Amino acid sequence: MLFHWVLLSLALFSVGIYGVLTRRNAVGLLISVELMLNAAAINLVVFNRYVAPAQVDGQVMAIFVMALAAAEVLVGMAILVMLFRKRKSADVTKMMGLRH
Amino acid sequence: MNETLFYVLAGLSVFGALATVMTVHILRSAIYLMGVLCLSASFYVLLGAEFLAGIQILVYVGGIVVLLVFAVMLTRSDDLDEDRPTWPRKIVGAVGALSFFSVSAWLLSQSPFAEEKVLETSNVDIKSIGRALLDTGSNGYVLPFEVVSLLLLAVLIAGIVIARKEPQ
Amino acid sequence: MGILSWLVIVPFLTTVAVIATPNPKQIRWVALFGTGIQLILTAVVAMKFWALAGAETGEHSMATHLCMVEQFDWFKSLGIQYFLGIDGISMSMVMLTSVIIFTGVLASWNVENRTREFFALLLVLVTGVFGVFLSFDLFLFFTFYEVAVLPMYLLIGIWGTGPKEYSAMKLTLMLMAGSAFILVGFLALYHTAGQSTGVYSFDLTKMAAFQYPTEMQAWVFPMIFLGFGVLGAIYPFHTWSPDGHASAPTAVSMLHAGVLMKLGGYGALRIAVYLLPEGAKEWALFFMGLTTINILYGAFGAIRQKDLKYFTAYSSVSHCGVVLFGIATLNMMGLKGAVLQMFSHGIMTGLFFALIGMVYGRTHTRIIPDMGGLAKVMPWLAVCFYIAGLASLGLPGFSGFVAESHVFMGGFFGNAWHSSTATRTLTILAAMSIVVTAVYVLRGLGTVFLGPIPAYHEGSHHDAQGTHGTHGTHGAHGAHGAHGAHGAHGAHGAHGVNLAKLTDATFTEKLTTGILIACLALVGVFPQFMINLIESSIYPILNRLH
Amino acid sequence: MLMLPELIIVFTAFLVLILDLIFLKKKNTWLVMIAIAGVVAAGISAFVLFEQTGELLGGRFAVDSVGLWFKLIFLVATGLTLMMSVEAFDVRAKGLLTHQAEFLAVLLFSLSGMLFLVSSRDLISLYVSLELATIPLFALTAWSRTEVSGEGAFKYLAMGALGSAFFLYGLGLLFGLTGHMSLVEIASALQTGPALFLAAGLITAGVGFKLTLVPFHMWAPDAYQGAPTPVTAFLSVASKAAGVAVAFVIFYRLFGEHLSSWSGVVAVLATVTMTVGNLVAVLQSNLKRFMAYSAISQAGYIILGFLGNDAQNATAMVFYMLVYVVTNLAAFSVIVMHVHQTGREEIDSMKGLSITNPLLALAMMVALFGLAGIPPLAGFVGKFFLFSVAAKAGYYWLVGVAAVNSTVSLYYYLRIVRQMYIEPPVAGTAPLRVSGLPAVGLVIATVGSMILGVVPVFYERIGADTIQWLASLARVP
Amino acid sequence: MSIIENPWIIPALPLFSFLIVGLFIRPVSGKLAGIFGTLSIFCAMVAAYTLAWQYFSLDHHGGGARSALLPFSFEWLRFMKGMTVNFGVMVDSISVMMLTVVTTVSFLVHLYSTSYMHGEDGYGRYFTYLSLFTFSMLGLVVAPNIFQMYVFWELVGVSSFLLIGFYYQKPAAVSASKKAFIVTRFADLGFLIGILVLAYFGYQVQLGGVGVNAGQAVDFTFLSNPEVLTKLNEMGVLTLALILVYAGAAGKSAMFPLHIWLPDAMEGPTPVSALIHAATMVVAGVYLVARLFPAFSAAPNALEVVAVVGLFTSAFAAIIACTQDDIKRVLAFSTLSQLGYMMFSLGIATMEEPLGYTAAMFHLYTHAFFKALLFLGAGAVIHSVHTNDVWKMGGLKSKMPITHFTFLIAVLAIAGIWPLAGFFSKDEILSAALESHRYFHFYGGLVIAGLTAFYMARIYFLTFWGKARSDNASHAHEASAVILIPLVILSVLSCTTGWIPFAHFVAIGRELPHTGINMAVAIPGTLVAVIGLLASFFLYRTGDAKTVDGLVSGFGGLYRVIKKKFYFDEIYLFVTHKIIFRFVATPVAWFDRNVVDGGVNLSGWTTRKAGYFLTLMQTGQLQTYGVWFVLGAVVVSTLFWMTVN
Repeated sequence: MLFHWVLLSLALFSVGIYGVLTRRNAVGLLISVELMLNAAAINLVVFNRYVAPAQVDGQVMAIFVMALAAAEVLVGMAILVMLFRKRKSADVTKMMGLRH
Repeated sequence: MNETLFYVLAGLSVFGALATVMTVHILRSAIYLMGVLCLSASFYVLLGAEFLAGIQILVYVGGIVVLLVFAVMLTRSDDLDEDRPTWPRKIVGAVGALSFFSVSAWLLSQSPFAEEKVLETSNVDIKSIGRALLDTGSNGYVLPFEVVSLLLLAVLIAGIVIARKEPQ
Repeated sequence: MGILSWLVIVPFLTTVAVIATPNPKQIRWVALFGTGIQLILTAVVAMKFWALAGAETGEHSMATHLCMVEQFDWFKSLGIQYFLGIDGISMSMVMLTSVIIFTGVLASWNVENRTREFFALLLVLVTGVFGVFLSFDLFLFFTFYEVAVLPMYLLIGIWGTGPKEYSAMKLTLMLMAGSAFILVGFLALYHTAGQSTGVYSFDLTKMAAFQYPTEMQAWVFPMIFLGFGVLGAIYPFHTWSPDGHASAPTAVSMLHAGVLMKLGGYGALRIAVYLLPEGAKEWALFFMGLTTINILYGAFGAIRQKDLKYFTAYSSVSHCGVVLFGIATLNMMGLKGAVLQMFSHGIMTGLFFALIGMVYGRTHTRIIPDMGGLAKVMPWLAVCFYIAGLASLGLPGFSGFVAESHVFMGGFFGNAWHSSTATRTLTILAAMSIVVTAVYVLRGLGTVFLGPIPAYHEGSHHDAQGTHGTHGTHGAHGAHGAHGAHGAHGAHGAHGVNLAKLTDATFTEKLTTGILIACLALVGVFPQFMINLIESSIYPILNRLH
Repeated sequence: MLMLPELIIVFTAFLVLILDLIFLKKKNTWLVMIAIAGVVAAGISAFVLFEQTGELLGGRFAVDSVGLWFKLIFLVATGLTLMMSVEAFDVRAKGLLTHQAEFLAVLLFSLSGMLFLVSSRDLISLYVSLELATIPLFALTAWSRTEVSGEGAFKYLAMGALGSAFFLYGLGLLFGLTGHMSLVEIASALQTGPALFLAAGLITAGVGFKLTLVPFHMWAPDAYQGAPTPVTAFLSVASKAAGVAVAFVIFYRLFGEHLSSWSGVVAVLATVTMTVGNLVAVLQSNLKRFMAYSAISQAGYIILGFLGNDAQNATAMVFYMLVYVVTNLAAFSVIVMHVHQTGREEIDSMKGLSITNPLLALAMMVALFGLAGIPPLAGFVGKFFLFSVAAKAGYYWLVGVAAVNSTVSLYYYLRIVRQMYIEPPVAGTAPLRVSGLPAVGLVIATVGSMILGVVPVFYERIGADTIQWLASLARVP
Repeated sequence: MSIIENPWIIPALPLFSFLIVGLFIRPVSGKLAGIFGTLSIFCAMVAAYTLAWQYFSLDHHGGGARSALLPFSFEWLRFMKGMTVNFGVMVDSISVMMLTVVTTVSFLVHLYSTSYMHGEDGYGRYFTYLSLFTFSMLGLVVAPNIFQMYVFWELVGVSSFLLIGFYYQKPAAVSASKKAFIVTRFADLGFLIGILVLAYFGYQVQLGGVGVNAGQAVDFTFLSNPEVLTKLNEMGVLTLALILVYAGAAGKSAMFPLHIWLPDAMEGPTPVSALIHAATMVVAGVYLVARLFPAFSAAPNALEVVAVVGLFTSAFAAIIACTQDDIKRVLAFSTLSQLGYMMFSLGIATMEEPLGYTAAMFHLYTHAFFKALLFLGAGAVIHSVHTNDVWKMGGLKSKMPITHFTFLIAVLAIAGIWPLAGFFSKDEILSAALESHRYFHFYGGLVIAGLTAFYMARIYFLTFWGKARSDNASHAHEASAVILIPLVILSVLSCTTGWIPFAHFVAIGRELPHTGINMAVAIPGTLVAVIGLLASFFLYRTGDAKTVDGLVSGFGGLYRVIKKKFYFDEIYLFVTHKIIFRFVATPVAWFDRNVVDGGVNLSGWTTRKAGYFLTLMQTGQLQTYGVWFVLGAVVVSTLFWMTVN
């Protein structure tokens, strides 16, 4: 059963990766990141349940992950808003000002 | 019973996740994400972490997704209505994600995890989580708690500075 | 603070003094003063050394050991020490360096552009050189080694001529790539000895007490030898030399060819052969072959050069080949000859480059076919040039002959580990260079100094005025080297300078050349002094070989 | 008492914010002074702690000797960055930054994250502190609120999130493998197995992002170029040092015994990192982007310390980190002055600096040579020790590659030297102003980059501390 | 002070003069330089004669060589233990003989030059060079070992180079000096290798315990030791080594095919030609072979090479001399021819039949005087008519009577007319050939003697007889007394030296039966000489070119070939410029700049290209970065797993 749980989180994580690698909209990219973090959090809770059920460590960490996800999104949003004001686009494939 | 439920919910959430990353409309994507997060909350319930499930709904769905929707609104532009990655990018993305999935899955399948110690009844409750978060002893996580609060403060300050309109 | 430390400190203090000197006009005097002190200090050390070790020569002399050792821990946990000492080989090199830097300062008397930086860099370089010759800790050695090499970049880059940036970069990178190999070798030496004995140390004398495994020597030796060989202009890693020398300003060429290239030979002898005798035996024949190519190739290459500096640079390639050839013979005469040749070539090539600088300062060209008959107007310089040239072709009476005869004797005598047919054949091939050297020296110098002075055309004066200010174009010709892209200049008159109206050497110039020639002749006529100095210090190396 | 440095930093951050609210209009260098004073105070308190290491919060927060060295490195990095940042807030600066107080506070928060990071003894604290150290940097990168700045920041953020997720997943696996969050317990419970390797791989990716290891480095050039220059400086040193600290804690504590068997992977990573960084740096024309690639290649050298878990490895790594911080910041001090006063970031805009500002050029040259590893500068000594570590592990080919790479790096560092020294200045170029604080920072950094290698006490002390630290690891059952 | 105990004083005097004149006097006063140089060489000459007196007064137990003395020697260069080079002064019959010759001719040339070079640019420089040359030559002569010989060998080479190129603004002089130096240098390569061979195998012989007490491996005493020579022969190296050494000798003595530099060397001032390229330096090769004669005699094949090359050169040069118009060149070819004579004389000698050795030395001795006289005389003429071309002279008999008379004596001497010196020495060589039953050499020698008489008389008649054929010639006048004195002295010497009982002083090997004039040789010898003279008389007496035109056209192409010196210069030019320069030096230079250096630049280029390629991977596309990141993580995980398994 544990392995199935792990596979689930792994699948969600991988889907998140796919999203990060393909979404053109910057917000979409952030959404995919959230998917990944969520998958990782599930993983923690799963391990907490199956490996160390007497403790709450995994759950606590999951809570922290949520908080960090929020922080990340916040900064990401701030940057995006600022950037959008400058270039009127949130398409990450058009962020080509810096390269080579 | 639980197992069946697990497979149903798992299938749903993977499907939802796929929908989230593949949908063309960014707003829909946010909605799908909300779905996935809710499903995750249900997983937490299945895993005996009801408190966490509640937090998940509150923070994630209530906070983060709303934030994301804000972001979508604020950065709405015509060319973004349709989010269609090019085929090469999709293929490469798929290769990346699949290779990660397969390698990880294979490695994990090879690995005996620490013995499963599933307790019938979880003795984890809100109290113990709260205690863990604020305990200053060897079982507590007051330090990361404080650190996260610092982080949120820093992020707030920074977010305001960066996102505010420039004085003309 | 021992006297050897002062040998390193004095140039450094002079650097500081140069930087601190308020009036740019006084800088050269400060530099001269500092290097003068260094010269005196060297003499004191030499006398002290002579008193300690010169009394008897041979296998049991004191000079088989290090003298005037100064040793204390630096990075103790890694076995890195501040370890200075001197033996006959070092002594001769220190003497060479002191003379060259002193005359180098004299030869730079007319540097007007950014004087402060020029002398400061020059002295930093020399600090490094002294350090290398006196260090007996490999870490310290390597530190000084790179300190000596790097200032060259700026010295050529700022004060050079022609494609100076290119040359400076090429020189620096090639030498640094060489030192990369050396670094690998040093670490291999350090760890192999350390892992086997449990005592990790960069102390050369301790390392020399350790017998390195043969298979390890077999790959480390060529690395270190080649690494040093790059600085010793070993074929085919010599190409930095012509470009570098051609672009460098006078004193820099002097120091570089005169002293810096010796670091290569010194390192190859002191470290590669000394510490890795088995590797040396395995590879010596290969390197003998390679350096034979060096010797002949440099000489033939020099025949076709049109630019005096390229000409001298190729001749340096040939002569430095003799140094490495001598080292590769692995016998007393060859090794001694190599050290002698280092000394001799150092002085000789220093003289050459000093003279080229003096001539160039007058004619504003270094293109050989553009000049002619200069002996008429600058007899002193012509005589000096010819002395340098004759010394370079190994005329008895000058140090080059002593050195080359040692090396060829050494090569012919061969050693116990290599086919005598092979070593003899290579020696004979190498000895052929004395003819080729005669050809290029006489052709080159003959064109510049003898014959009639090319006619001076008023017309060419104007069109040359433009290029006069930036001497860039001359060097650019040098870059083409042998292609003979000098058609434009081939005819007459060097860039609007009326050769017939040039003047002879000034007092400083006479002093510079006089000192160098005196050194060449002294060693050439009384070689026994140098030989006594060097010979005893060769024994430890030979003993490890046997 | 043990948490004093962290507390001082957090306090200073708040103090700066409050003072800013009080004296709204009169923003000047004194705000920076306060921040620097805080950093210095923290530094002193950290220094005092060398004598009394110990634990707090039931072992959740531990102070040990090597950790203190890392803290010192962070503090030095931040202090020097703060000094040079004055330049960017000067009203005459081109590309003027605003919101100085907030900037300082956020920077200090990031610093506090790094400090907490080192003292963390469980995965949660470690992860959270790492995020505290990282996330504010995304914001700082966007601080100048220009298009490139935003782009760089977003790329940084996106890759950071990716790295963070991977790192988190890896930590989760560790938790799953042992059922513990405490590093000490994990270390004792950890058994080898494929999942462990996956965890290590994912952690390497997460750490690699911070350390800019190839192929996790690609955000760096863009973020460095986009960020305000003082932030670039901070990214190139403090952020990297944080990565080293995390890697150090995890690899030495948890994977110590595996390190020597994984040395092949480390060698490959090091080779790829230094080679790619160097080769690409050769072609750069933007100073900051150039420094980014240079920093990438430096990371390749730094991870040579992971070829084994000997005291020498750790010592060499920590020592080099220290050296790298001061040397790189010496270079950045000059770059910051140049960029913010002239508004130009191209390498060839430094033309003739040795004529207009001889001392600045000299300092810059010393710094660049230090980065290239030229003796007797500390950069050489540090690199030499790292190479020695590689040689000790038997990786002579790697030493060769690294040494040749140093040669290549010399090529591009010399390109800047060439602009400064060989090329004449553009006519009418005014010399750069050298104001107080940046000058002090520059002097400290330059002197540091020279004496660290000559005076053996730093290395020897780090060495002694590392030996003691490793011994204390071994004592834990 | 006894000279025989301090013979170093002889070479030291000119060295002293060289240093003093070169460093201090020359910049101040040219005239003083000349006087100082001449005086010091005069002292050296006196010392040399004193030495000769003292040496030959020592007891001599008759038969074979007189014993060699080594009164002065010091360690100059220590190659290694058991391999040392001493510098010293070796006093034996041939070195003493050479000392007197060199100092005498040198003194006379100095004296002559003080007037001859008067008013020339670089008067002081000239005497500096002369002193240097004299010192080097004396050092060579007294060398007790082959290494010292080589050292001074090179020094005379360089002095010769300097003096040939004395008129450095004249391109012909410059190129002649270059040619002389390079050709001899090329020969010296052989010499050097020969020394290496001798040193190495000598050292081996000593290690084997043979000849341990005979001195260092490079000492002549060692190389004369019969046991050593046997041992070397057993090793099979003696012949080879000696042929290599002979290459050096052949270069300096301008033996075929290394003869090409000597005629060109006449670009130097005429007194220099007299001193260096006639009397002293060029005989160094002969001297060297004589020095090593014990060794050569142990290697008959090597000696045979000497003999054959000597004879060939002699004939070859004599034939060419008949066609040349430049008076100095004729003399140069004549020198060649005479040197060949000496060489073949040495070549046919053995330890058992050592007459050739004595004869060669005798001829060397006499030749020095009459050839110097010829040159100095020619110099006086040239000084007066400002041309070298004999066809532009003529009729000088009356205008320059003393010169004419001394020149005539010299011509007769070289032609071998009794009672002049040449007759005796040439007679001895021919009788040596006859007694050794080397009939080919004997008849060859006879023909050459005839040719010699012919061409010498040719230039004599063309110069002094007939009518003046140019303005300068018709305004010629007798030279100054300072020039004439040396001529007179030399003509006296040319007359008298033949009467010296040379075998009494210089001999080697088996004791020679005291022989008077061998009529079987003297008669045919004199006969061919007279025939030669007469032929010349009939052809050139009037100096009318038409007389010989018929003869010249009769020879046709052959004449042209001979006149062009068998095109040897052209061949050499072709080989050096067209082959060595074009096909070795130029390709090497090209190869270096393009291939080797190209390789270096290629590595730089590759680096940049690789960098460029890697830059392209930095696309600026965030998601590409992400792909790398993810793949990187996958690969690293896999690698971790793989390295452990």
